[in-house]
Amino acid sequence: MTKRPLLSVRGLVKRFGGLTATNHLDFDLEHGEIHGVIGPNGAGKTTFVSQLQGQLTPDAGSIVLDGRDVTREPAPVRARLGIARSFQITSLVPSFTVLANVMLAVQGGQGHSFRFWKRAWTDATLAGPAHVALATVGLAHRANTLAADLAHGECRQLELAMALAMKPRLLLLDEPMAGVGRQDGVAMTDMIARLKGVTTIVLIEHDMDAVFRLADRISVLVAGRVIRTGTPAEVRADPEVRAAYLGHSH
Amino acid sequence: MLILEQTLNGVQLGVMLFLIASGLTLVFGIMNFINLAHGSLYMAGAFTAAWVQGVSGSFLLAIPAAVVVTAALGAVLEIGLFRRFYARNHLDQVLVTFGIVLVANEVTRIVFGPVPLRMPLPPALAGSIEIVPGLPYPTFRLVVLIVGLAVAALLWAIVMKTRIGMWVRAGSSNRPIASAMGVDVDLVFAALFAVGAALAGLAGLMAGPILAVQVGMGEPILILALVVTVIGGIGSIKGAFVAALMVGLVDTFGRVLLPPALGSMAIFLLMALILAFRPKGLFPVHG
Amino acid sequence: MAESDPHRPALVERLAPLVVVALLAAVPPVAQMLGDPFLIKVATRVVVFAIAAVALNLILGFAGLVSLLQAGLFGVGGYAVAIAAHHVFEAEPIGFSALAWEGSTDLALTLPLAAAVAGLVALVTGMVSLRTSGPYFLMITLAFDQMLYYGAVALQKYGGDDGLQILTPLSFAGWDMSNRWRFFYFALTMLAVVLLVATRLVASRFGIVLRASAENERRVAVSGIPPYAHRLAAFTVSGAVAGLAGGLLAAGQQFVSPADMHWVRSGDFVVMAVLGGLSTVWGPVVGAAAFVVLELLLSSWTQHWQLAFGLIIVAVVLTLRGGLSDLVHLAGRSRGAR
Amino acid sequence: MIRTFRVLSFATGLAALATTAAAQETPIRIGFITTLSGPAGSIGQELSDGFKLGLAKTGETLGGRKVAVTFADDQAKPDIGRQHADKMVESDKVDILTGVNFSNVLLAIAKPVLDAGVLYVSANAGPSQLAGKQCHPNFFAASFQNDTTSEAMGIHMQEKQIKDVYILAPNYPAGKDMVAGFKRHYKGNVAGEVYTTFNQLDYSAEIAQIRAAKPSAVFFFYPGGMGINFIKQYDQAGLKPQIPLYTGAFVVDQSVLPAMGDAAIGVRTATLWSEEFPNAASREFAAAFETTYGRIPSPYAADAYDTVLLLDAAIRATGGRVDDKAALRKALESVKFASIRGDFRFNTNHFPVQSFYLTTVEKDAKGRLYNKLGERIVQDLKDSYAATCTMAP
Repeated sequence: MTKRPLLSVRGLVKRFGGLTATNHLDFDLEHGEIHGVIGPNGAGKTTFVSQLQGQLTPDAGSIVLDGRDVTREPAPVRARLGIARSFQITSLVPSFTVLANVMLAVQGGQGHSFRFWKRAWTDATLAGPAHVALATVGLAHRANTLAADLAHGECRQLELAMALAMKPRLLLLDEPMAGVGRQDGVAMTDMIARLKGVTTIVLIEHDMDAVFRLADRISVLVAGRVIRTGTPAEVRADPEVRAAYLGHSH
Repeated sequence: MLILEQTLNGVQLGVMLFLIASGLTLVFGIMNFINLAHGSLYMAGAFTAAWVQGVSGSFLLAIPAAVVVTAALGAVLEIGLFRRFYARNHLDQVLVTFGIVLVANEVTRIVFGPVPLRMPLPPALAGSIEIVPGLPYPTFRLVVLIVGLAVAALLWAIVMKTRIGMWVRAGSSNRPIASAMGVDVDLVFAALFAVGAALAGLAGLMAGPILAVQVGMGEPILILALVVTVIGGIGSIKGAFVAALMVGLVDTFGRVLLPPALGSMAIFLLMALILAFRPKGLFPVHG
Repeated sequence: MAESDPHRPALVERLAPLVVVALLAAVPPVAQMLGDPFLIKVATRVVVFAIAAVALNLILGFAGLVSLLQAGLFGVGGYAVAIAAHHVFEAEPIGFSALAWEGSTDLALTLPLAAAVAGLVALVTGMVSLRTSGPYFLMITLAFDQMLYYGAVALQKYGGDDGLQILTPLSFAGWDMSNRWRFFYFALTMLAVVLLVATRLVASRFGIVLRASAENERRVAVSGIPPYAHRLAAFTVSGAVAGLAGGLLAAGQQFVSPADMHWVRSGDFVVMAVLGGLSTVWGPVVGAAAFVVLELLLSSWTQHWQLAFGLIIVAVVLTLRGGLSDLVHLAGRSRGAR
Repeated sequence: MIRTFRVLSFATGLAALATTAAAQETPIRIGFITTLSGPAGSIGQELSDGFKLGLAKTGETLGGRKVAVTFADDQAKPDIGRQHADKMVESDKVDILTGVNFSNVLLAIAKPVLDAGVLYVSANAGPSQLAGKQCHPNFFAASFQNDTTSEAMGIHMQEKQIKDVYILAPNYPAGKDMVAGFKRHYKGNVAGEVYTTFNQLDYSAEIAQIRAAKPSAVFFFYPGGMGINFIKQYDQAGLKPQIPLYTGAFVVDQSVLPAMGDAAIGVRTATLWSEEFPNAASREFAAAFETTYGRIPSPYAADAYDTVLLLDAAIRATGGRVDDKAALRKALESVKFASIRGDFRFNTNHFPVQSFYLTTVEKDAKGRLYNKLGERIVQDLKDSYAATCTMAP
């Protein structure tokens, strides 16, 4: 492959006091792939994603997005460069409607928001993409509901719609299936499957079935570093992974 | 010699400010509650002390009276009103305590009349002591200094050695955790609020012989205490102590060295500068 | 679906500001009928304070920032108008030879100047203040307010603590503004414009960002929008409008004084906004009216009026979470900007 | 509590008297704006108590006509004072306005009130602007011009050849005026001139500077709570026996003396009235005030009381007419009445020409602090702004 990776991470380190949450981590992401990140609890998955997105600043190492070093860039800048994220813990604007939440994300994707006069609610360039994103995740019928009134599964869907609304080059999905019922989980898996080839996705998920079904490649994170990267089949067969992770789960 | 005396003045003013700020930052740190009525509790301490001393003629009797009365007032306010506001936003807290400030001032005026009260010192404390040859210093100011340092040491011990201290250090008002520790949270919060109020009362008692005991005496001192609290980092006893000394020294030397207009701004300038570079104060407690 | 679209303001919501302005507009004729021209002065004061309170509410109610700088900016605007007029009265130009300006008594010039100067002060102080949040923001804006206050007290040339009187009649593009009726309707027009602009502003893309940042700053940041820049813009706009209001106050009462800049006056503005209701653009107008009238009535009735005032504040905070505009909302649908 | 009750019952008794006495004619309307809330509230209380006592003496009449007084609190804020003034002039249609204690409040209300043809007769504040360039036919100060009290002390300290005086005042216009007035007559060496923040609490830094400068005397001007703070702290620093304190009127008067306590003993004041004044009117006032309010009156109360006597005499001279402002002005300009200050007359700028006396704080037989009357410092002192007053309406 001559094309350089969409995202390239080298020697990433993040410490919290005495705890090293990310330990000289290397990671590459190809264009268009769904890349699963798995690992036991406390392996540093969320910390890793937070550094990709800019919520946390690494202590050492580099993050290069499509040739541009973004290691020190704050979250809003990275968002404008095309990194979107859905949160493990739901992060919405509770007093806004579902539609308004998505419109906020659309706004972010469209550049600056210094428009003071035109009513945002009647602005087709905002509402249009927002409705599209809601339809994609199957939440169109709840557009006028307050985010605070949504069920948990619907919140995850909304999170995803907001991430999609930004038309990201890189979508970070942090446990989209967490706390979602069986039925909704299947629907969510189908939805992510439909995004394959449309967006590059880093998927962090505990639901092994889903990850192995969706991912093109999988990286296994243990104690803050990647111990193995490969196709689902390769990872499943790897004895080290089995020992470190799969063997101990459940 | 003059520099030594002014430094001592600055430190003494700082310790006085710490006495007031410590109760404020304690309540702020644990209950996450902004109490503008802290200045009113300070006023209550001064008025109680002055009144008891006026009636009984004894300064010694005024000390427990001021502390007990303000602690009781604090507990009543907490149980009757303020505990409903722990879960509300800071704006609501500021407003309700501001309302109490207005009420407290008028009630005090109605009870004690418009003329400022008298609070003379007992002869033993009224004079001055020569701390180094040629430099006499008011005895009572040395007493304030010692009491302030003692309170600082005591609070430090509580914060570092006790379970309550653990909460303070964690800067948490986390009821579930506290309940899990097997604590009657309502009772503990009321007691802590009373302690904060008693510290305000103690400060009022110590200020009485130095400053005018009059209606509205709480507000200027409240502003200074808030400045100290914020510079130090809200909820941090150590921060309040360091900030109080800084404010005391900057104010004292600012008044002597700077032109008057700038001198009066000195501590606000200090606060703006510190917050510009340390947005959560010198010793941030929360996150 | 269309009739219950939560994104469009309900009818009461759209009518309320019109009703509020119409009621104020009716004051002068009513005052005429009652033979009490003083009422027009009270109404003028209500309008001027309402402008400043509406401006404050942009950052307080919609962006969730409790600022105690509003009185300082208000006073800066007042001093801009008063100083410009003072130099005309003294026939003494401001500045040196080539840059000299003889001052002005034309509000068409000095009111925009007041807004510009106050906006500039807000921009500079906002750049520092907005790095902090919560109680720290409250205190740093208080510090800046006290600096402006002491700065005004130190202005010996312009009266210091005595304040500065405007001893020349003011005009607006040739119209004499010392006529009480004319000045009132002039100020009311300003209020109407400010209300219209603010209504559009909070419903615009910019307004959405402000309101979302107040609730979930992280969400706004990951959406690619920097909250800081939007807050700074809102802070500056709010400051400029406060300066305009301060200029109007100075023009209306023909003097300005550092007392208008004290932090307690900032607190008054916060009380007005809260009293009226933080979640609407027009609520603070009601709050300002209630505040001005209560302050006047209570302090002429009883020496202990602050006792009553304190109890009223406590009662409002305890019961009416959305301020007086809640009473209107009970008739309509409760909108959740907060 | 008990005291408040007694005042209340006294006041209601008077009110009952007034209503029965006859309301057949329209009363003279008087507006009284003063500071009744906040730390300065004690000043407004003194002023209004003195004024009420004056009306009690005249039987709630002025020049034989019934009086209706409206009180309002200016909160020490100029714009609030202005609102009340507008209301009283336009809604209540008062004939005469008085009561303001802060110069900045008075300056904010003066122009519109005077231009509206209402008389302002000051019972307290007397800013230099209204004595000079901005003097007005409708403005009278029954009290004093701000600078004159410190001018009198300047005259005294110059006469006594006191060298090396250290000067302290708050950093606001009245403070600067006071220092300027002092230096107008004091020509000795000024060892230091310090302006402190208005309403400053702690003075230890300034006191240390004084100790280091070793002046032979301190002249200071700290009214209200500032004076209490300063004098307590100065006394505790042990400086009082070495470096005596001098001040102008209204600093160590009875509104603050009880709170200062023994710390104030020995402070010398140049004043226009003291509780010890020997004339009959003054004795009657001091005794009545103590009986009614249970405390010794201050010069604030005295000036307010005297203002009533002055108005009573002037309105009597016009035959009870207050609508003819020109006649009333004439009557005021040449008013003759038994002032509790002894001799009293108006200068061309409608400010008083009066004498000043030296007083020293001492303890009386009952152990209470009072201002012991000393020598007369200066007779018929005129303020220094009258020359610049053209009295153009």
